Amino acid sequence: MAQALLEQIINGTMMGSIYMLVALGMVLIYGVMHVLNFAHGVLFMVGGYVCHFFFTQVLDSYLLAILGSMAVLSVIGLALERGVFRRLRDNLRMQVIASLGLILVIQNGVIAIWGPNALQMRITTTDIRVPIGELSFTLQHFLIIGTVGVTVTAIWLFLTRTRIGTALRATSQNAEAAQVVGIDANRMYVASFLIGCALAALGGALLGPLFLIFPTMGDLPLLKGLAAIIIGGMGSIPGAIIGGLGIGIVEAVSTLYIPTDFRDTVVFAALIAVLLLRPQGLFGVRVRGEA
Amino acid sequence: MAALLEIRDISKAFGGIQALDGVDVAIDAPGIYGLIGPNGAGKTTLFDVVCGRQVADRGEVRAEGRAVGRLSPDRLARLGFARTFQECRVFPDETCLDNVLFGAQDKRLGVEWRQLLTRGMGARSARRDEAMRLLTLVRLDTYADRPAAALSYGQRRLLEIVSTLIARPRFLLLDEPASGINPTLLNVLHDFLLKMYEERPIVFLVVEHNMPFIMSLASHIVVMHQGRVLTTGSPADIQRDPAVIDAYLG
Amino acid sequence: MTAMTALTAMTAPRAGRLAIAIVALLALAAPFLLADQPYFLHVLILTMTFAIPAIGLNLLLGYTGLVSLGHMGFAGVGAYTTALLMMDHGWSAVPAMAAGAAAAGVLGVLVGIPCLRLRSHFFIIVTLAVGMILFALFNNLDGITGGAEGLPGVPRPGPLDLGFMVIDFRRLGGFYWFALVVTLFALLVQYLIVRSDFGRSLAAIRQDEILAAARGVNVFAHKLAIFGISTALAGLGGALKVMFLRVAAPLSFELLESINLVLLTIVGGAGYLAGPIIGALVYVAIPEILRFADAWRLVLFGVILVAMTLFAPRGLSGMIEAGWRRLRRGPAVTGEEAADGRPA
Amino acid sequence: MTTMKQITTRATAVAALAALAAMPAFGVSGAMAQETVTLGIVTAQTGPLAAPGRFQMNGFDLAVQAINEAGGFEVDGETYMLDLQVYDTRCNAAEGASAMQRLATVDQVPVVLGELCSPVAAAEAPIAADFGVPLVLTVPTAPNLTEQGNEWLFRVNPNNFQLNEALAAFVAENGWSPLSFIAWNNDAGRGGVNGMRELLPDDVEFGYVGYFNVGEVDFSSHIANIRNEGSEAIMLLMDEEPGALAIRQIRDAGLDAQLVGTLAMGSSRFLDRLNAEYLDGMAQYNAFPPNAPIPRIEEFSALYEAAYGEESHGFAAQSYDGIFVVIAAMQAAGTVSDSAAIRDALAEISWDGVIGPIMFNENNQAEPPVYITQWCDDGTRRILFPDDLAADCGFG
Repeated sequence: MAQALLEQIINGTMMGSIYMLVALGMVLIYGVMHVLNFAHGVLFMVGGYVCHFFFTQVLDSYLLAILGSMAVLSVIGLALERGVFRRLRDNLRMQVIASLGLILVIQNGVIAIWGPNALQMRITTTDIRVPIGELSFTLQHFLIIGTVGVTVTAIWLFLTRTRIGTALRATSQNAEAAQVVGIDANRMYVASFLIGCALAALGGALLGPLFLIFPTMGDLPLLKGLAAIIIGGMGSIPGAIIGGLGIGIVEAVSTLYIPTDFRDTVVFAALIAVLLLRPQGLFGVRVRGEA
Repeated sequence: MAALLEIRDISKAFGGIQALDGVDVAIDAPGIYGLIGPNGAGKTTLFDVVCGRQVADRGEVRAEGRAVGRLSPDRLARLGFARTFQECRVFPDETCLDNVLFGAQDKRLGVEWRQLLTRGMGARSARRDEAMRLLTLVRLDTYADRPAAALSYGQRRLLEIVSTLIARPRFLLLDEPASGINPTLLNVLHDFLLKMYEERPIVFLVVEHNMPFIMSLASHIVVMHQGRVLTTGSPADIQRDPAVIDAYLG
Repeated sequence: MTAMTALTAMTAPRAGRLAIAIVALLALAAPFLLADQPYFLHVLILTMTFAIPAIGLNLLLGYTGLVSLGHMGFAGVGAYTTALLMMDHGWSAVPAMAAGAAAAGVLGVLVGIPCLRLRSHFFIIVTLAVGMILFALFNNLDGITGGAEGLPGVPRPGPLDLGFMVIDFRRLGGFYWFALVVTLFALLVQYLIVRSDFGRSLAAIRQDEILAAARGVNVFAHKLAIFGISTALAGLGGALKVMFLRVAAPLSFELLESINLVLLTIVGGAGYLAGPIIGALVYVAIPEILRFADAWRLVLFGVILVAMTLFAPRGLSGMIEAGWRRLRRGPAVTGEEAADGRPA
Repeated sequence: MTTMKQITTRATAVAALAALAAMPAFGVSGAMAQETVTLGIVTAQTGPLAAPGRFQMNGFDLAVQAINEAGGFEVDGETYMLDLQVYDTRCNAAEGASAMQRLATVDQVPVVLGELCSPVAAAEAPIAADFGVPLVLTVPTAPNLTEQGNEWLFRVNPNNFQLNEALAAFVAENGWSPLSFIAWNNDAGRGGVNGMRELLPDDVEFGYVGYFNVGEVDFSSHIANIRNEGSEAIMLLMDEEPGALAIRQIRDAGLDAQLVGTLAMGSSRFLDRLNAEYLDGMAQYNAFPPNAPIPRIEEFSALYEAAYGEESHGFAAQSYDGIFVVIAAMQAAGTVSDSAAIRDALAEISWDGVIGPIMFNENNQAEPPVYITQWCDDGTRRILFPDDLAADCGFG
C-alpha cells in the first residue's frame, strides 16, 4: 500500500501540476475581469494541437513548439478578450453562455481541421523511463512537474515583484481601488487574458505528448481547474495553485479507496462540501460582490 | 413608552476602517429627519445597518421597542422599513407603473402562491389608482407605460421614491434623494415629500448633501462626522453650530 | 410587472389571440393532419421532451436570472424514478410521472437549500457539479439504473377509454396527445407563475437582487421555490422523454445535454413564454433538417450563439418581438435594448 | 460448428452474389436504368464514437460497392442496384429514435441496419416494431437488446455474453487469476465486465475493476490499483485508441501482467501505436481475425485493404455481412419492399458471411464464431480458439 500511495502521489502531482496551470490562468482572468471562462479547457486543447503542429510541421524542437503554441494562444486570448468578453462585462449570464458557444466553435473547429481522431506526438522524454524501486515513470512526468514548478514560481515572482504584476494583483483584489490608483483596467484585462491563455497552452503542450492530443482533452482539466479555483477561493492565486495540486493528489490517492468511476464524483462532492462549509474557499479571504 | 426608532451604540468596521463608531439616535415622534455630514461620515452605512443590509458589530436597533438589528432586509421591509439607494435603484425592465405597483405588492411567499392559484388580481387593480395618483404628483404619469430604463436619472430618483411610498411604510429612509435632480424636479420632489408627510405622518429619515433642500424640508437635523453623531437639533440651530461648520470644512 | 415588454406580440389584441388559437388548434389536430406523416409527429413529440425541461430552465434563467448547468441531471432523476416505478412496481404512467417530477423537485430543493445562498458564480458551478454527480450515478449504478447499457423497455401509458373513442398512448398519435397535455401543463405552470405576483418578485430578483430584498422579497425563499419548481419541471420532461424513447439511457442526461438545454433556451429567448418552445423547435428541427454530419455545422451554431450573446441577447423571441413591433408601429421603441444588460 | 470443408465448398459471399447478379445484368439491355433499393443506416459518424462508426460505415459502403460493381442483385427476376440512406445518430438515443422514425416513415426503407450504441439501439428497436421495419444490428453488444421480445430486431454480431463466453473459458484454462479490468465506463465496457462476472468460473478471482469515461486518457490510477492488488492478468475493455494508450502506460509504469483484450486490439492499426514487446503475448477475443487463413476472411480483408488502405476491422465485416444477410432475405422473400415478408425470411435465413455462418436463434440473435487470438513477438497474431480454426503467427 505504501508503494501504491507513493505511485499515486507522484501521478497526482503530475496531473495536479496540469490542473494548477489551468486554475492559475482561470483565476487570473476571473480575478481581474470577473469572467468565468468555460472555454478555458478548449484553449488548453488548442494549445496541444498547435504544439503538435509546430513540432511536426515547422520546428522539430519541443521547446520551440511549446513557446510557439503559447504565443499563438496568447493572440487567440487577446482576440477573445477584445471581441467577446470585454463587451459582456458585468453580465454573468451572457458571459457563461458566450463561453459555452466558444466551446462549440473551437472544439468543432478543431474537429473540422484535424479530424476527430487523436494525434500522437512522440518525443524523447516520453520514451525514457525513470524507475523508482518497482515503480516506473516516464521522464515526461518529471518534466511536467519541473516545468510547472518553474513557471508557477516565475508567475508568482512576476505578480509580486514587477510593477505590472502588482497592478494585476491589485486589480484582482479591488478593481475600483486599482482605478483610483491610476491602473489602466483595460491593460489589465489584456494582460490577464494573455497570461491565462499562454498558461493553458503550456498545459496542453506538456500533457499532449504524454497522453494523446484530441478534441476533448481539455474538458477534464477545465472541470478540475474550476473545482480548484473554487476550493482554493475564487480570486485567490495561492488558492488556485494549492487547489490544483491538491485536487490532483487527492483524486489520485482517493482511487486507492474508492471505485475509479466515482473519482470525479469525489472531487465534485468535495467541491460542494467546501462551498457549504467555507463559501469563500479554503484560501479566500474576502467576499466579492455579485457580478 | 418606547421610542419609535432607537439606534443605540451602533459600531461597524470594514477592514481597518471604522465606519460607525457608537452611533446613538433616538426618534420619538414622526417627522422629517435630516441626516447630514461630510463624505465618509457613515450615513449610508447607518442606513445599511438600519435596513438590514449590514449587521452591526456592536449595538442595537429598536423599532417601537422591538429589536430589529439582526433582521434581514426583506423582513425589515415587510415590517415597514422602506429605503432608497444612494446610487438610485429601480427595476429597469419594468414600466414605471409596474415599478410602483411592485412596491405595493404583498411579497410574502405564501400570499403570492395563494394569488397564483386564485388568480386574484383585485388587489393589484385596486392599487392602480393610487399608483397613478402618486406618479402624477411627480409628473411621471405620462411615462407610466415606459420602461424605467428609458427615464432620465432624476426621473428614476422620483420613481424610486414613489415606489417606496406606495408600500405605506412606517419608516422611510431616503439616501440623497435630491442628488442628480434638476432644479425644476427638485421643487416637485420637495413639494411631493411634504405632501406625503402631511397625508401620512411617519418617520422620514433623509440623508442629503443639498443643504438648502434638506434645511427647508426637515424638522430635525442629525449631523454625523467620522462615524459618530456630532450633534442634533433644528435646522436653524444646526446652521449656526460652529462644530458643524468645522466638520464640513475638515 | 411582466406586462413589460415580454411577449407583446402574443398578448397584442386580437391578431395575437387569433394566432394562439390557430396554433393551439393545429397542435391539437396534428395527429389527424399528420396521420400519414408520423415522422413529423415524432419530431414534434421530441421537441416537447426538450421544451418541458427548457420551460423549467426558462423560469430560472429567463425570469429569475439563475443559471443551472445541471438541469438534465434533474431531468434524469425524474426519468429514472418514473421508469423504475413503472417497470419494477407496476405504477401507472401519470402517478409515476408525478412522483418523478416530485423526486426531481425535492432533490432540487435539497440542493438549493445550501447552494442558493452562494454567489451566482458558485451556484453555476455547483449545478454543474450536481449534474455530473447525477450522471455518474445513472451510469454507474448498474444494479438500479441498468448502468451504461440503459434501461430498455420503459412502458408508455395504457390506453384511455373516453367512451366514444379509445386513445392508445402506445401508438405515436396517441402518445402525441399525452405529450401535448403534459407540455400544456408545463406551459400553464409557466404562464401562471410569470403572470403572478410571485413571477413579479422573481423578475425583481433577476433585475436587482438588493433592491428586491429592500422591497421585501425574501430572495432566498423565492429562489428556492422557483428552483424546486424548475427542477420538478425538468424531471417531468425527463419522464416524458424516457416514456417516449422507451429506454432510459444515461447519455440523455449528461453534462452536454444540460449545456445544450441552456443554449436552446437562450436561442429561443430566455424570459419569453414562447422562448422554450421556439428554442426546442430550432434545436430539434435544425439537425433534423440539416442531417449532414459535419463539424462545421456545429461551428456555425456556436458562432451564431456567441453573436447572439453580443448582439441579440433576447434570442429569437426577442427578434420576433422587435420585428413585430417595427411592423406595427414603425421604428423600434427606445429602451428595449437596455433589457438584458442588467446585473444578475 | 462449421468445418473447414463446409466453408471451402461454399462460395464466398462476394463471388456468389457476383455470379448470381452478373448474368441477368448482362442478359438485360445494359442501357436500361435499373431500379434502386435503398436501405436505411443508423450509425455514429460524429461524437465520441465517430472512430468505430467509421469502421461500421466502411463495411456498409464496401458491401454496396461490391454488389453494385457486380451489376446489382436479383430478386424475383428483377435486378436492383443498392443504395444507402445514412443518418448520424451520434450515440444519442433521441437522435437515434428520430433517424429510425424518419427511415421507417419518410424514406420508407424496407430494412434498417447499423447502430453502435446499445441504449440508442434500445430506442430504435420499438420504432422498428411500431412501423414494421426490420432493424438489423451489426455492432451493439448489450445482451438484453434481443431479450425484449421484439421480433423486428435482429443482431448479426455476437453479444457480450457470446463474446465473453469463450474468453472466460480461456482465462480459466490459463489460470490467469486474479484477473483485473480496465473498462470504458459505457455500455460496451460495463456490459463486458458484467458479462465476464457471470461467466468466469469460481476459481478465477476477480481483481481490481476500474472504469474510465470516454475521453479520459490517464490510466495511472488503475495501474496503481492493479499493481497494489497483484493481478496476474489485465483485461482491457475499450477501443483501440485508448487501448493502445493504456497498454503503453501499463508498460511504462513497469507492470508486466498478461494482457487480455477485445476485438479492437487484434488489429495492425493497434500495433502501429505500440511495439510488439509492449503487447507481450496479449490475447483477445475477436469476432473477426483479419488475417485468418479462411478464404472468406482473406477475400474480405483484401477487398477492405484495397478500398481503405488499412487492415480490415470486425465492425466492418459484421456490417458488410449485415447487408448481405438482408439481401439474401429479400431474395428468399421474393420482395424488396415488403418489410414483413423480409422479416419472416430473415428469421429463417442461413447465410455464410465473412464472420461465419449467420443464423438467427429464437431471440433473433445470430451466433457467429468467436475467436481468441494472441499477439506473437514478431508483431503478427495467431488464432488459439476455436481449435478447428487455429492458425499460427501471421494468420490472426
